[in-house]
Amino acid sequence: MNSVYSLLPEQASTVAGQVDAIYLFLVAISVFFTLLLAGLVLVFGIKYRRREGAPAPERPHEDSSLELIGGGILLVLVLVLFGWGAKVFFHSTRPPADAMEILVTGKQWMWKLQHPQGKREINTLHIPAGRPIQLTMTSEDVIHSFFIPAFRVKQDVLPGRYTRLWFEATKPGKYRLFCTEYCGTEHSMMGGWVNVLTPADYERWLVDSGGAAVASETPVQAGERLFTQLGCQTCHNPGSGQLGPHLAGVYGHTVKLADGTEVVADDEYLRESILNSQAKIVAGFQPVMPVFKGIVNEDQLLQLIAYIKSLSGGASN
Amino acid sequence: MSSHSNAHVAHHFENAEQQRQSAQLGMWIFLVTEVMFFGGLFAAYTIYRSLYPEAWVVGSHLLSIKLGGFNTAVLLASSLTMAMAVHAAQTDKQKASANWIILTMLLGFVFLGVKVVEYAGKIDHHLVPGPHFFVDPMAELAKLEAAGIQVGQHLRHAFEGANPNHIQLFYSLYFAMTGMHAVHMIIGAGIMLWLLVNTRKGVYSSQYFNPVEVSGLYWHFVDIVWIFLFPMLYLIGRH
Amino acid sequence: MSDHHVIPVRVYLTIISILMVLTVVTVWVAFLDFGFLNTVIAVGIACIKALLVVMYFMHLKYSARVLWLYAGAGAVFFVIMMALMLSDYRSREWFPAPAAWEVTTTAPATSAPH
Amino acid sequence: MSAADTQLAAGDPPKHYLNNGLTIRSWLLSVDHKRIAILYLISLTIFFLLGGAAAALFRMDLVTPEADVLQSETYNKLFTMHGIVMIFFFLVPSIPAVMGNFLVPVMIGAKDVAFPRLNLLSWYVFMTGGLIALGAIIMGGVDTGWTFYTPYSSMYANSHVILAVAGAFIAGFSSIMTGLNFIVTIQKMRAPGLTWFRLPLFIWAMYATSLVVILGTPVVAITLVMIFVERFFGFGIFDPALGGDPVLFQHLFWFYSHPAVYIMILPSMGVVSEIISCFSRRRLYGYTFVAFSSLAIAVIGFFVWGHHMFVSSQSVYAGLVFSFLTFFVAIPTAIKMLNWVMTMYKGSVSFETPMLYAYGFLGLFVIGGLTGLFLSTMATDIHLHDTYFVVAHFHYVMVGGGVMGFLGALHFWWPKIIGKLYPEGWAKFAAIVIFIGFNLTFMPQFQMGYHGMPRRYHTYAEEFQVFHVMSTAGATVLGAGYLIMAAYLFWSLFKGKKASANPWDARGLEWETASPPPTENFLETPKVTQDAYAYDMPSVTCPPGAKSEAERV
Repeated sequence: MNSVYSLLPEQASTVAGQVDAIYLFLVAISVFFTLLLAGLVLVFGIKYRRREGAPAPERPHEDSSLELIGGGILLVLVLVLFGWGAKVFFHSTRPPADAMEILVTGKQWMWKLQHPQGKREINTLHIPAGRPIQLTMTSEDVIHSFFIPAFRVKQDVLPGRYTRLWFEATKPGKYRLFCTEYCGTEHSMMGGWVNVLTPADYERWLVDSGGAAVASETPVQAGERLFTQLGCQTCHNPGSGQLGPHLAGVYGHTVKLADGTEVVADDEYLRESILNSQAKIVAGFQPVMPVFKGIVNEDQLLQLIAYIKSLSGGASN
Repeated sequence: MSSHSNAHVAHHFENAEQQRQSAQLGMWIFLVTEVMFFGGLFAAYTIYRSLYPEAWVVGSHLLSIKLGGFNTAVLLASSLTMAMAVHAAQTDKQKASANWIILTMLLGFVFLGVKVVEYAGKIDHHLVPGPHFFVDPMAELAKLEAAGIQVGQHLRHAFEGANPNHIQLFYSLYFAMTGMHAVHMIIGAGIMLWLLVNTRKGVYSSQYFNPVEVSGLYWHFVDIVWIFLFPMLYLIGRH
Repeated sequence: MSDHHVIPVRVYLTIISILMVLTVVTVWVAFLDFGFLNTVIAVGIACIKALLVVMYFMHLKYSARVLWLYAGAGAVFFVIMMALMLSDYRSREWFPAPAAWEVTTTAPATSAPH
Repeated sequence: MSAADTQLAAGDPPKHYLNNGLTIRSWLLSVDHKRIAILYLISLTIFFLLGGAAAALFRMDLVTPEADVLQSETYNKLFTMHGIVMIFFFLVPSIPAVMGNFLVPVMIGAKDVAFPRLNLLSWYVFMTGGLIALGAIIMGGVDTGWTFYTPYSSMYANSHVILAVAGAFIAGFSSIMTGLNFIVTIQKMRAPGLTWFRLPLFIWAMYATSLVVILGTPVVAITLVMIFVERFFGFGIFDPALGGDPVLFQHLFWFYSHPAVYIMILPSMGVVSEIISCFSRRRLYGYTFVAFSSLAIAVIGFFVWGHHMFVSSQSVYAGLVFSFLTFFVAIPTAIKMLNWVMTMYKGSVSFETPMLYAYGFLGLFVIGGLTGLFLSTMATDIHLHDTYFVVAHFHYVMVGGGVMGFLGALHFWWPKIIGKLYPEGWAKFAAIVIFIGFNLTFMPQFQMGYHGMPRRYHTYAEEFQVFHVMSTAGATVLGAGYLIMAAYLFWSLFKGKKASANPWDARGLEWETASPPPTENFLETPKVTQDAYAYDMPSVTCPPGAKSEAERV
């Protein structure tokens, strides 16, 4: 692990190097301009220091060429920075389609994590190296922020919404995980570790230390169980009365609503439709679904959505 | 202190014209701050409306156009009386000016009275945000239909799709916006009272009526805020 | 003190009449269906009314240019605030829908009943 | 006028604003802009000490990674107090309310600001806000951070958020009153002959600052009202459970709070322009550019607030727009730096204390500005957001820029304000100590930040300890520098040598009246016949003493 005295911290994700490249460029610019300014100020200060009996200095010419040239150079420089920064930013915010999804719930003051295979963890995240990971995150209370310095990624986690973060770890190791949005008394304790394992170790870890029966249930299975327990299948099942729309293949596709508008059935839409079913009625259906707000919690919501997503299959978009 | 020909010119001004221009500019700058102050609320309103259009339609249907429209007319009329008060002060008709000021103040009170009636209605109907807030869009739709109002396709969808929580957001903003406006009206009424006392005392003349003029600017501004609040809160999606 | 512009009462009466008519118009128009134009019309009428009040009741039409500058600044900065905030809210949906849930080998998702 | 001036017999010292009325009442009810400036100076000093004390406590606690000295709750309340006090009750009013109040009318040859009673009211409003905020602290404190982010502040925090919000809200009106006063004063009360392009650049800076104040402050005021309404009445405006959006709060908050940075820095830029020009004995290079760049910064500053929200779940496209616009603030700022440096070129440079502070400003502000580029570049900001890098960056801007400017101004105009000279040797020593202490405090934080140390952390990972220790050591040096300064300034009040009307041989109307100035600033309205910074012309100041003779008439 790089020591804190080295210029750059440990690089452990695919974007880390790209971010560091910009950082180094910026450091170079900063050092250059700081030294330039310091040099000029010192040289002018010494060379043109006050001398007894010297005539009063002349007025500067009102000539804007220096300002225009300086401004022009700077303009080019900042446009380069903007473009470069935006390019890396877009790369680091767009998850690839084949990312493995891990569910994250933040609450005062811990991170609850759930793997696709059902294993749950708190404050420690085990992931395989060399594989893109997407975190789907929400908060039970206030705003938190998920930050892994070695990966150079960070994303706020909001109550009532889903935010996404993705990364691909490049080498096995143990990296710090922090909450970086101030969230109350024990804010500084809300963190832990990201354990990057080799894919083989990860598979072993999934099986080895799997504890209780609940933990072995995948989010999809848990969602499916909830789907049955809550009675969702009575309406959303093609075999029964079809009071509600059939959910297979819905996720990620456009849904036509009763008022003629269209929405994409993403996480936010599914969340809203479960919590407050009356909000967006699918065309051709009656607003008869009960409201599940207060009945399902954030973890269960994530599981239900995971199940509905699974009905669309992995490659649906 | 140096003596000036005009007793109304404060010691630090060179002349009456400088003083008048300063007063006007000062009030206009203050009004700019007011624009931004209400601007924050208008921004919140616009953003939530863009997110939850159905709830906004339902929320506005539960407000009374009659009361809102009446109040709009009252405030516009008070703007006229205010302008007349300035006009009278400017043309040395101080007695008339005092009367116009009284009329302005009365119209202000009428507005506030109607507002109280509206607020009381909202309290009765549990439309005050908080733990007691309750609204059932479908029941409200039924009421509309029972009242013989033609409910079009769009309106029906809005009522069906509106989330009561979002309607509560509408009412949070309704109370915040109209409440802030009412606070400005009350301050305005206080200013009118002060103007009235000074006018009766004979402080103002065609040579010096800055306070009447700049208070008028303030009053008109409060009127303008309502000119926007009325359509935005009461008239959305009535079709 | 010579440049005080005294606006004739007749002008005030004209303006208030227009304002009252516009109020009636805005209520009437609200009940007709113009789609999204309803909002545009409502705000447009409100702007005209506000402009009339500003120009005549508040005498801006007869005032120094610096007052025009400040009156304009209020409007412009409000619009900037709105526009930049809406740029966030209106473009949130543009971001491509996230990748679908990956069906892992251990998940029996494909055999879900439906 | 009052009984005080009838007591002044022929042999008494000349009459000026300080001895025109000696009762407490004559100070507390004074509408003289110079006395109000002194009232502000005293209150701001107290707030600065309070904010500094909070920082000293938590810096001490941060020496070890574990929480050794303070409870988490106390720590959180301390950094919140530091933020609220330093921003709302020190930095925002610092140069405008003290230096601006004193200098704006004098520099433009007016007798007072346009609305003197409003000016006095602004101080009372400020004190009311300050006392309410202090009340919140005394009753148990606030732990939301100065940013009051929802839903923590509106629903979860169990501390005196309402009081703190009310304090900040009320203090906001005091800045609005000051800003409004300055705009009208500068617009309408300039002395004959003092055209816009003859104004000192400090006046341009104050005008630009006032624009930011009047356009931005009301927005944060209404935002704080919304928090108040949400907490007090239970109306949910940002409540996620109702579909409210906490990110909307951030938009509204930063719409003011980013431009607020320019409220803190623009006045300093004005001060530095005055100082560098004076101690280089040369008209400022590119006067028009510097003047307009203040306005440009003020206006562009309103388009960029979203760069505080790159990771907040704001739309990435909006982030793109904000990032792009943010870079455009860099250009006018850099042009100002160029102008200041070029002023020294072929000048006649001397190094009195105010110039040392100007040098300090240049050195620290260039670092603050350049590290701003790291945070406006989206990719690096993702990593740096809410880390110590940000903390270091804004301290370089606000302390390295804002406070250094304030101290420079204090030393430059101290002889004018008080009529006494401070001991130059001690002053130079303190300036150097402050410069070194500041860098030692905040330079390590850049490194910590890039290595991932999050801000607002009570306990932290042990590898960062060495930097925290350096930082705390630096803070001690910095604090010592401030205390030395306070001591000799206080000393000079009583024992300082009497200052002449123009101890620096500077140009500008404020140097053409006595030190300290008489109550209405000038015995007769000055007429301006030349550009600002006419250092190639002889000073038009009357010889010291001549004015004071005249004053007795």
